[in-house]
Amino acid sequence: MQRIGVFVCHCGTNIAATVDVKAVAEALGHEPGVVISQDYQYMCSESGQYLIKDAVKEHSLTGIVVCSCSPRMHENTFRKAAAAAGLNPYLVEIANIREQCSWIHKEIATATEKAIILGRAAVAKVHLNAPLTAGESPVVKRALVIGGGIAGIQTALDIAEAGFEVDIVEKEPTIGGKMAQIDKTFPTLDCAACILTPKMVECAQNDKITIHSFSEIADVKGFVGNFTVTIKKKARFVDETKCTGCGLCTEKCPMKKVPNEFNMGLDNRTAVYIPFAQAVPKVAAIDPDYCLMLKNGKCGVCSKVCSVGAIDYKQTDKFVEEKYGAIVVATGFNPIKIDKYEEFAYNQSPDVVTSLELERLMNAAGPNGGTLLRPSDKKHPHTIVFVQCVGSRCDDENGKPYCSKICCMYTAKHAMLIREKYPDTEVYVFYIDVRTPGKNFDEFYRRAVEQYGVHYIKGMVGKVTPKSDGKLDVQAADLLANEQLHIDADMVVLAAAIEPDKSARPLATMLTTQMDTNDFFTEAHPKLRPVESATAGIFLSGACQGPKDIPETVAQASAAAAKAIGLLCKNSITCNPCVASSDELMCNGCSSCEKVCPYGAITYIDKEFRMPDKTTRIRRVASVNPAVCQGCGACTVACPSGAMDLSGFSNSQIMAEVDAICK
Amino acid sequence: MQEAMIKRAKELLADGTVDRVMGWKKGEFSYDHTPAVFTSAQELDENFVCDDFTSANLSKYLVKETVRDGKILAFLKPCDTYSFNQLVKEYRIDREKVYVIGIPGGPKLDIEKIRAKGITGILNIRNENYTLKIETIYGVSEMPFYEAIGVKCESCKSKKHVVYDELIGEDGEVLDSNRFDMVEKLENMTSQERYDFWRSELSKCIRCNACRTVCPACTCEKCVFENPDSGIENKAAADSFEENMFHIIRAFHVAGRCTDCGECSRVCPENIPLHLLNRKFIKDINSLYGTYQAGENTTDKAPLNEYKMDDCEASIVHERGAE
Amino acid sequence: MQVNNNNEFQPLIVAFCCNWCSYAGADLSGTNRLNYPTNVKIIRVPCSCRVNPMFILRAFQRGADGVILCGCHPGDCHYTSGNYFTRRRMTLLFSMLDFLGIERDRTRVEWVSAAEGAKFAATMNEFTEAVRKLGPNRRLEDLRCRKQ
Amino acid sequence: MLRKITAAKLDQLFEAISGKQTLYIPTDREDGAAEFRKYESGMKLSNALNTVRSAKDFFFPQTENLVAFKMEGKKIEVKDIRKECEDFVIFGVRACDARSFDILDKVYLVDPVDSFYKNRRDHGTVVTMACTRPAETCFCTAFGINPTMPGGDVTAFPVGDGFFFMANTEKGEKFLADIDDLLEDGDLSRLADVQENTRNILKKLPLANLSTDSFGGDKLNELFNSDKWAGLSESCIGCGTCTFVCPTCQCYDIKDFNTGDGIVRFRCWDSCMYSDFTQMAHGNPRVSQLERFRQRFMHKLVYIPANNNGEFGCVGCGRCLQKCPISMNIVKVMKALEVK
Repeated sequence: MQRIGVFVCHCGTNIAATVDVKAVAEALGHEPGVVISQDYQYMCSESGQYLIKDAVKEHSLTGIVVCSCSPRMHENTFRKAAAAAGLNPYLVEIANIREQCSWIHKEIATATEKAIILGRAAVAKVHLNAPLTAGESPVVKRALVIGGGIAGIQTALDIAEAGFEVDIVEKEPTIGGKMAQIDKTFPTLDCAACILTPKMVECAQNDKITIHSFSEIADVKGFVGNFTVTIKKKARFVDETKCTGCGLCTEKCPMKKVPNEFNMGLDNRTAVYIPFAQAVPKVAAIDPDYCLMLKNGKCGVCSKVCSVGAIDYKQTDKFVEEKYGAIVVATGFNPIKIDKYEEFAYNQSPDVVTSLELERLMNAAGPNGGTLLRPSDKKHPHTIVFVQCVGSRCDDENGKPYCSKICCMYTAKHAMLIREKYPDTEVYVFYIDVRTPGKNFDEFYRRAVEQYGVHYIKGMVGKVTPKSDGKLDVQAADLLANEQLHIDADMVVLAAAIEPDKSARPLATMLTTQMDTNDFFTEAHPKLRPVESATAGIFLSGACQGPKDIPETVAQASAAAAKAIGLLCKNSITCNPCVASSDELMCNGCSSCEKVCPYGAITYIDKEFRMPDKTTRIRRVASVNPAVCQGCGACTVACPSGAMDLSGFSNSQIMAEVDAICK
Repeated sequence: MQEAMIKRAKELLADGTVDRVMGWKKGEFSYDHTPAVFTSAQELDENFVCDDFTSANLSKYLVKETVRDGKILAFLKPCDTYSFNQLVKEYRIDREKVYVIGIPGGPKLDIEKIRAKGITGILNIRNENYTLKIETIYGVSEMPFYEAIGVKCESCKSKKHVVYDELIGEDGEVLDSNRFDMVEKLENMTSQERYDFWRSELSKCIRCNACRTVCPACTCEKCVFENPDSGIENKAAADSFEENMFHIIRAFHVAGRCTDCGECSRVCPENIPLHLLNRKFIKDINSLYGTYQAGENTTDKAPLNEYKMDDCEASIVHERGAE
Repeated sequence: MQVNNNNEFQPLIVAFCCNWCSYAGADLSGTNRLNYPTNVKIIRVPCSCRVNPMFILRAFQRGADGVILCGCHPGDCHYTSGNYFTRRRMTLLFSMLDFLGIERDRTRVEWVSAAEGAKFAATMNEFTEAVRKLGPNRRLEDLRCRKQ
Repeated sequence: MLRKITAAKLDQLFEAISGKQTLYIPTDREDGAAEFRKYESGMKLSNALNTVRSAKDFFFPQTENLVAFKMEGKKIEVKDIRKECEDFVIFGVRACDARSFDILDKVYLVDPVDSFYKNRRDHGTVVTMACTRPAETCFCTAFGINPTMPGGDVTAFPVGDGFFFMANTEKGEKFLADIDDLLEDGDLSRLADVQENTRNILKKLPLANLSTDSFGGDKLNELFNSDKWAGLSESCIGCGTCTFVCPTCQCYDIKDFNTGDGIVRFRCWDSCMYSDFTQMAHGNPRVSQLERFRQRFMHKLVYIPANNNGEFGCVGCGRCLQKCPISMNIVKVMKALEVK
């Protein structure tokens, strides 16, 4: 027999002004199973909680209903109070008579009537509440960072610093990511490589960090604290353990016409290559698409010149399986392809470049050794036009609806650097708005305009036309002057929108994390949980969550690391006890539930059963891993036999609520 | 046909490929054949039958049969193969334990259609060039073959066997059937007309559960309607609501899994056109989520177990044409 | 169904709300003091995909005149994909109810985020009025449960 | 001296009866099947041999409320919801269904009397209809039923251009007296011819020679332990069709329905073919379909005769032969178990 206590909160006058709390307490006192029903000024106060604790003991309560504010506010408070009095915390139900009653209704009579009905529903539900015990699941004290850009590097370093082992999986032959390609950083104009490469080296040297370069995630199983990840180590045809990074092979390789992706294809590399001088790990890789030995079986020069015998043409993709407690996603971004913007003549003229290409053109390690020359004729450009928002804040299908955030600042940086180095070069920037929120950002932009004389023109570039004299005719509108402009430019630089890396989407599916419509990972809460995904144990670092500049990326990387460290510090984690479970005797083994589970929490097992007709039979039945299940309930509806039910929100509980409301 | 089937069954029994044969057994009259398991050549010779009245879908029996040891031969009509595949997909049938011989499909006849013509005292039925010569105690009656075919065969969706180990006779094609015509007709009625239609049909329901127990998609270990803990258990419709609920929930539970085999309507003692409920779901699924045929293969995800991000909203129901 | 003192029909609306968005959206409309009728009674579920068609039929059986299901906007499901399943299930269920001649406007799915307090209130106002116009649920009620 | 109504006056007769009490007649539905319906003007008497559902529904309906409990807070009030049944007439009951009432009476009218059933029996007048065109599925004669003399309160004998009526009970006499002004005298020799013709047809029915010799209350052990049950029950899908169309199946389950503010306790037909039949707290004594299947036929052919001086629990109406989804039925069972 249930012994239920009902506690009706006045919430000062928040509830009591529109709901007759005494009448509610009185009415609910007559409900079957209710042994005590009282009202109180503030149930969430210390003394309010004592009221509950005392009642639990005095009346040997088996269930508690608190009619108060939203359970999203104080459900935990009252659960803790119950637990403190020795009652299972999951025997508490809240009737939301503030947000969903007193605050929205004005008439006392009808509001009171509704409050009573909501209270009855909670009483009806609590009759069927079962004591639940949160399970525990051990935590593997090792983290995985997916992506080895500045975000991944920072996260890995922080986690390692805290004393935990951490693996970086990077799909390129080296870590470093986009930041390694950048020349200078805003708003300080310090050298990107100078601040990045020490961190890369630190990663390589830290004995807590393992770098899986030229590797990808092939599969993710498991759940918070206990992920099993299959890493695909792509064949690089060079034995990582032997290669010393001397570079002799790259010098001798006869195949020298491979577009160099590190320099955005602006120059060439060899078929066996080390992406750049400071690469970590500094190990060569052979590009099988170009290697003459791998393609035709004729060459083998690199193998001959390698003194340590690191070249291995027979290498194949390898799969390794590792266990992790936490996973940090740091897959970063890419500039969008801008081929579709025909008006900018990107495909027609080599002198129309993207901003990232400009970074390489200006970089000392770039194709021109740091001297800015036009790609077409290697001449010094005298007029450069920058076009902002190419594909950003864009409604059409070629672009992205969001602001890429970093373009305004890096364009100011580029403009400033050019003006600084080549004062005879005129720089025009066409913009929609200039967005400079950030420490020292607006000052930086103003310096570009005021001190360096960069021509900022509010307006859109309509068309770029290559002319016969090698110049580019830039046709644009100046919105402030309300006139059409033609500029004879030597170069046009497009601030291409940035988008999440293409590898993110399949990864999100493997991780069962959410993505928004732009394929950025969705954080658990946009304000309060910005570095966690909604999937427990998966954290977000850097631009995979949204466009970010370097300082923001690093801040988020450290934040994600802190969250991961918080998880790894625990020996075990408490699981949500409101999870699904299957009544094996009713389970058909049809796999419907498994197919709708977003977490892979359901597996099927063959189990021997003693059947009602006294025979034994091996049956295929669903088995829910309570540590993985997050309690959404999708499976409960997919299951036709009703074998699958959800603790805390069981079929019978919800139907009891329906009945009570419709009474 | 029947001879060829018996011959092949005997061979497969003799060479040890199978130890049982699932087929139909001759009845008391010329039309009341019963699904049965045969274990010997003698039984097959004496009782095995396959004719215009062997319309029962044998697939569901294989759920029970494949729990047993040994391998069973099953004769499956094209429509039955869809049910079979669906059950394999849902792990209800162990494919390894069945040797499937595909046999040509119907149209099969329904004795009730003959009785509905007022023909009674039936002693023998012969099909002569698609005219049925029905010998009765009261003399010989005649009726066109096609007027006596069962509801499930009236709009055959496919003559193709989607799974088999061997075929007897030719395989056919997926047909361009008119099976959604009646659903469409109902859709074009007013809400009140539809309500009246279904009330008059469903109020006939005696809750014998024949539709459920015969349905190859209804193989739950325990049906929610029999489970006191489900909250909706009920044995008889004590109110018109319960008549509606049983059929809505049943149709929903088999939505995306129903192969449209038509057994529900075949067995309904009250001739309620239950298949229309299933077809409504199939029609909606086809038009809203892309053509899907349950049981066509064992790999496609069921439409209710998957989604597309740009699926239509539920409000499409409100936006549809006829009131 | 309820009848108030003026003998005016008061529809009973059962609203199933996802804990992560619509329930919070309902809270927000409370916080912002945005009115909607007392006819609406909310049942909290972890995700809209927890709502079994049985619950909806049950509500009608017991005397509800309208049932509305609120979840996260597509793409925003706390559990990644729950509301996508909800969408298919409810589309088919509602279509079936319509097929059986049950008035379409008694059922609805609406996506309301935690930030959309105003939308929640507006939706409830609108839905309640739509159901009020239809009058009491007679086609899918259980006479044994009718209030005397 | 039997009185007769001409076919032309049948509508008048129905109007007259239904003017005084509720009248149920078998009538054809759109799908060609017949069912008993409450008479309304213009409704035509079906020519079908039998209705899909039997006439037992009138005395033993599929669901029947027994008692209600009204709950208010913690208070529970017991409400007697029983209503006195109004007088009614069932017209056109066949001999098989008429006999089924005798079988049900032996269950429900013996001590302890089922007062719900008795109430309906007391208020119902049964007008039977003699058979003239039996079907191949008929085997009532195997159970000693004479379809040309079907019994009931009044018997109607069709004779082509009308019906002769014969009262069998006091209730029947009153019934006929009330409608006497519609009746007339007729040529009784025609009735004798019709009956003779029917008797000849009965002899030619395919199941005319179905023997009950192997069954009865004294055959319990050999039948119960027969090894034939496994083969017979193997194809049974466990639905309740045979039970629910059967005029003599009499099992029911009692259930509570929670209306929200109270409980309605009602009974509803149960079927021994269902897996939860005789489910008890400890479990179920019949765990396999074989046992459940056997129960149905043992009940009709052994247990009922054992308790009722050898009278069988089947009336040979043939409904289960027509309606079983997989065409397994009592005739097949009897033939399989027959000791030759």
